Amino acid sequence: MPLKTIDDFSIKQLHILDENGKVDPDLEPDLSEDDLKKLFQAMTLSRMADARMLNLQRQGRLGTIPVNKGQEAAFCAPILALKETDWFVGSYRELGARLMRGETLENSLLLFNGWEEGSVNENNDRTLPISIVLASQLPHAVGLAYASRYKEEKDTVVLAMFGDGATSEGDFHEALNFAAVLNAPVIFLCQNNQYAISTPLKIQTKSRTIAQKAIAYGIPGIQVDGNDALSVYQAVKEAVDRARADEGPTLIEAVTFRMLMHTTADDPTRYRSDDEVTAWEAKDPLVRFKAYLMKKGIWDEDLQKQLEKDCKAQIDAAVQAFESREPFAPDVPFDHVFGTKEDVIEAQRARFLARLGKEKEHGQN
Amino acid sequence: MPLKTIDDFSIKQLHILDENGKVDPDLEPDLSEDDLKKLFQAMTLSRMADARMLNLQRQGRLGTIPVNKGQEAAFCAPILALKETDWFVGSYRELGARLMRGETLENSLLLFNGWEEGSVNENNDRTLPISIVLASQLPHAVGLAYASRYKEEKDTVVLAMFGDGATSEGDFHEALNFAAVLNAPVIFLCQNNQYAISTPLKIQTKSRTIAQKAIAYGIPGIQVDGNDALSVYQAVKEAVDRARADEGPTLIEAVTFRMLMHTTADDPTRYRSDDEVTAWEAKDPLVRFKAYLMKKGIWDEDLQKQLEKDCKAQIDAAVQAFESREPFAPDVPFDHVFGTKEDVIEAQRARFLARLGKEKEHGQN
Amino acid sequence: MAKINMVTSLNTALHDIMASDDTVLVMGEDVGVNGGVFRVTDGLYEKFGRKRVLDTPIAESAILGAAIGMAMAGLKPVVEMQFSGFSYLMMHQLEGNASRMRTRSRGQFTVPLVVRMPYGGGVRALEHHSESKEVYWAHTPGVKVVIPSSPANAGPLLTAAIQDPDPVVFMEPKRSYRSFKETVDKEKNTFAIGKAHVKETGKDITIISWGAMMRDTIKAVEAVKSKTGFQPEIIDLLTISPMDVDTIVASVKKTGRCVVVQEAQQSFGPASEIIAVINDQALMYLEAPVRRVTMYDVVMPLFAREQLYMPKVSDIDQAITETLNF
Amino acid sequence: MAKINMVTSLNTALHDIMASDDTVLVMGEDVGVNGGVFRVTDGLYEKFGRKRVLDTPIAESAILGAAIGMAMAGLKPVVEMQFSGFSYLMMHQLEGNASRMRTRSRGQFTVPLVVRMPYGGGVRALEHHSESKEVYWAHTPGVKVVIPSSPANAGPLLTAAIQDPDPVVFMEPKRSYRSFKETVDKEKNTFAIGKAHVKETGKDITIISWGAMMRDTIKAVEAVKSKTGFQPEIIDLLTISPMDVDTIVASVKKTGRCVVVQEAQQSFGPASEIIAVINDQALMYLEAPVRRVTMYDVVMPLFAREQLYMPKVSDIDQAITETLNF
Ligand SMILES: Cc1ncc(C[n+]2csc(CCOP(=O)(O)OP(=O)(O)O)c2C)c(N)n1
Ligand SMILES: Cc1ncc(C[n+]2csc(CCOP(=O)(O)OP(=O)(O)O)c2C)c(N)n1
Ligand SMILES: [Mg+2]
Ligand SMILES: [Mg+2]
Repeated sequence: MPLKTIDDFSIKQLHILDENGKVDPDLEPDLSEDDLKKLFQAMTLSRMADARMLNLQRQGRLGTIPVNKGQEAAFCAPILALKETDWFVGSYRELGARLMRGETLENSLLLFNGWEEGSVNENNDRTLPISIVLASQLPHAVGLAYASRYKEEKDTVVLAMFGDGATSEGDFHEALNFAAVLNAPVIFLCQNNQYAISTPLKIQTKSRTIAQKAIAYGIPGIQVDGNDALSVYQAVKEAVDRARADEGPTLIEAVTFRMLMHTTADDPTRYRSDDEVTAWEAKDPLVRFKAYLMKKGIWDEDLQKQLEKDCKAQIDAAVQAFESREPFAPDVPFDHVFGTKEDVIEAQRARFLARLGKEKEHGQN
Repeated sequence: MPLKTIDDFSIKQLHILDENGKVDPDLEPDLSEDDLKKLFQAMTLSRMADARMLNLQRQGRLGTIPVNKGQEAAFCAPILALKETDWFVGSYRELGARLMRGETLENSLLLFNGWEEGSVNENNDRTLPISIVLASQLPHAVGLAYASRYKEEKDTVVLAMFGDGATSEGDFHEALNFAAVLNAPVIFLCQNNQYAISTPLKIQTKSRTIAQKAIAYGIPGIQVDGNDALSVYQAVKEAVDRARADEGPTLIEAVTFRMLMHTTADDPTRYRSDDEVTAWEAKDPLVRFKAYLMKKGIWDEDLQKQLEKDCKAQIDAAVQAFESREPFAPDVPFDHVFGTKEDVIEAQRARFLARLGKEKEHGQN
Repeated sequence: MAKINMVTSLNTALHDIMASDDTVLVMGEDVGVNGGVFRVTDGLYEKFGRKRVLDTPIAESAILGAAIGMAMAGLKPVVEMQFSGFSYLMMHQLEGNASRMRTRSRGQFTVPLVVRMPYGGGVRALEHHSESKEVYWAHTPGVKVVIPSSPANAGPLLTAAIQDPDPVVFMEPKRSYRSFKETVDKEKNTFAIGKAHVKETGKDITIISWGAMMRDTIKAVEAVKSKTGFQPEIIDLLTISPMDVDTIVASVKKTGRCVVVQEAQQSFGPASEIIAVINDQALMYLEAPVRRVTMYDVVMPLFAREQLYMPKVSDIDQAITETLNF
Repeated sequence: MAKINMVTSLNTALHDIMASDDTVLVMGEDVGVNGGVFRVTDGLYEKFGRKRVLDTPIAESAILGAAIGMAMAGLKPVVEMQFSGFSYLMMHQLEGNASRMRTRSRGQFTVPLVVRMPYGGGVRALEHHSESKEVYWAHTPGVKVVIPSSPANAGPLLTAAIQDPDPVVFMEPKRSYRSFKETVDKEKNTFAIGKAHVKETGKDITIISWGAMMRDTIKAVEAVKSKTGFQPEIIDLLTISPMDVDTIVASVKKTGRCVVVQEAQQSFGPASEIIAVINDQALMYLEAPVRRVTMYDVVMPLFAREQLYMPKVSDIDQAITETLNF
């Protein structure tokens, strides 16, 4: 028995909607008119809220924010495939996904203005707060998924998101391997937006696709057009179905593009050309999805206008609420170091409050 | 453009010598009689030294040791493909490889008797000491390889070894990805001995092979019969040639078996059956290689006896030298904290020596 | 009550709590079929099965990370790091997630888990198997650090750690695993997270230690006692962080002298924090410098030399004697 | 000489040493084309090219690990961790390998590298971007920990760190990156690894700080001076480990009073070690407890509250005044 092939693998790519909104009828997912509209509304709200946040940041009314224009299909469509009782484990660049999961825009604004209080999702307790240490949230997804089966929640699944850059971290590898071995119901969705700050994909990895990394773990991997909401939805839906049926985890690579800066602290002109950005404009996920809805006859310019008006009103209200909010109590951090009252902490709280009191007296702060 | 295949991969397996020592003539590597003998001698020395060390340990004359019976082909054959100026970056279970790299058996004995002094390889300064933190040595290999090209050593390569369990660690992933991106001349050789202490491969990973993990990094991966010295040599040789020619890293999976305990602190009967072990006895790398040499007409029982006698003499001498060695100075650890003299350290050394002096006076130690 | 060793004390605690609370599960490298390399999880796999006793891939970060996920979902994972020397691979999960999730989410998510890890020297082990790095964890807010010193407190403290609402790093002095036996009183447990144990009340000097050094400390105290008849107050710290400052300060105010014995390296070690709290609250009561008996600031030597470098009974004896005579 | 800020001081030092020593290379996330997120490596890529200025994948452990390999092969890598908050992902490479290779190999292999990392609060950043964890590294034997406080010492100390034969963790107070300018005297460098800098000699009280807090400390000293005319001795620690104990002890023996100002959390922080060495060698000279001004033992709050939690000039002022009046 000499040199023989012992295994073959192939990586597939899914495109359903082309750049003009033309759908491949054989692959068109089975989504109701309501769901399609809901998804488009979410993507639009995300786009508009993102733009407003950028604006606020530029005016000094918000801290550093990660903007996300261009990735709306890649992060909104997957949420449509989830139930409220499924878990969402995100990174930091999925505003629209979080809003779909019940997070209020007011809270997002609070968070990015330096208040931990904004991390609380009052409407869904199966959505984790944003995660900044790259890929470190992926093992959590595995644990949540394992726990769901442990507790005999027979069909709960976990959707985890992360960027192309995060795939280089050890935690990405450890989590996917762990999930595969435990047969944990997790959908690992990579937002491959081509860049990690200034670092282009080709410096991040030599593999031609992120999807093929699934082969290392013996799990399915697929690449989808991440600017096509239908492709993203369909791939996630299939992975969710497999996970619900205890057929294990899936890795999905959504190929998309970050149209703006990494965060408001970043200057993308230092590392990429306008041409590159322009080329991606033609692939805008919103334009394409709108064209599809119009072709389907379920959308028109009146509805569009109304949607934009509604989104604006919603955003205005959130900004208004955020800016008129009373500051939270200063000593809240002491409440959450431990779940028990500890002398060391309480002594420090007392000192902290005494100091604040004195400052108030002296008119400082 | 619907669902289409965008990439295909296959994983191959190499077997040259069968369990009876019959060689596949098409694949037989081009090795001189001298080299073949040298390899067999090294494997034999390794086997016998390992057995002696186990013996010493059982008599309380050595500390805990990782034994390695059964893996001799997998770790000795690769060294034959290296030059002295190449780097060897190992783990802890490759005694024969280290001896081939010029390490003295006396030093190995010292090390496993708790003396760091045994880590020094006086005959080769491109062999790193053993590495215990699993997979943590793999990024070092990448750095050494990068440095070789940086310093315009045009054909230096780095051979790195690790176990099947180590592939689950983040450092494995990060190192292979890094090496691929930097096109670093590293040969990553996995000693897949089926177990990580008590943990069998199927709990370690869901991938059918370790070799296919190469696909995640866009580099070549191959599986070889790790008990067949010729297969191991040939795969490593080809990878070395590619690396020398700046064609980047390779992952090689050598399928082998740890015939004895993990370390002398381990009891393998707790987690595996005798039958499993017995099945692997038929695949012994030494038996097979010897049969091959005999068939080739370059080995006979007289040579065998002589070899065993020589090995025993060499081992006896090492044990003798090790056991009659004067203890090293007690305060050496203070010498190697820093490369500079530091007051904090020197003050502590003085205190340490004063204490020792006092103990000598009082007859304690 | 029969006398048992520390391994049995821990093992029994795990058996008991798993029998009574089915949200408790155990995970780590070789903890299942093999029962753990030190056998602390022995028999759990056979009794509670694969679902509750997980043999994991070798991936410390994912082990802790997955446990964090499980804890957020309402389970109480007990994670084993095979040796503390390999726990640094999960440092970022502990510092970046386990310790912060409560703060980050304002209590929406909490991480009640325990990370057990054998630590410390004296067992003739290989490199990375003998360190005492409790400070890494103790300097991390949101994490509790507990170190039992004997069979009598090991099991009860492990139980308390599992029931605690926060992540607890539970460091087990491996040198003490099987070196002596005690009875363990399950009925009236007096050990609680955050409370030091005053083992002996006295007026002449406060002696503080924890973990494996506790036993050497007691030996030294006995030796000095037999010579001088002094009355030491002996404190077994048990919880390193958050520290039981009140017990320490009250004692030093009474005795005016103090010796701290730690296995960790000297600089930036736990003793420094103890000295700092004494400085803060009891400096003017001190009649002698607080004496710290520690490992040196060297990389922990391999076992041929480790006994020379670890604090010895004679070092403690000398420190006590000199502090008494200062 | 023109006045420059700390970023320019560091950047110039890198330009100069790379021009004169071609074994020096720079690596990390976004350090090349982008010049680093704080622009400390600006212009190096253009000047020295891709081979010497490496944009790496996002893999902190492999970044340090590869640098360890390079250092063993005779290069002098200068690694950037984008923020200190992400450096814990390489903790095991630092503790397990960089710090130990010299000991492990009895000097056959050494690891002369520098890990630069911006640290500390005060720049309105996101979570994980504001911590001060110098103790993690300082409690690790075999690693040197250096923290510059101003443009005048930043560049010279970075140069010294790169030339040092050992791994150096070089923590840059990001709050001070661009907040003030100084002249940097390249000709007569008086800053060396392991040496504290006595910024001002005095007899009434010893005031010790480092990093970004140094500047607030000086402001507070000026404020108290203007009220009382006291003569403080001000020590800029510069090297956290190995610590310049002699300078500290000599000063406290002279002044009898001491205030330590650190941005790190209180418990198990660097101030505790300073207090411990004073306790060891100068306790009987103390006329008041050493006062530590620190962050609280909470998870560093996000920026809406961080100013309330970091030590402030008024806190330092108060600590000095109370210690003087004790
Ligand atoms: C462990 C870790 N290292 C470094 C960083 C700093 N950092 C923040 S975002 C980022 C790039 C991430 O790129 P990618 O994963 O592609 O996500 P994207 O920002 O493009 O959405 C880096 C390096 C971090 N947050 N965590
Ligand atoms: C990072 C790390 N985690 C855990 C250990 C403890 N440990 C030592 S050997 C071993 C099993 C390693 O298995 P494998 O990589 O297959 O190598 P083998 O021992 O079979 O040669 C484990 C878990 C370690 N040395 N390093
Ligand atoms: Mg990206
Ligand atoms: Mg193995």
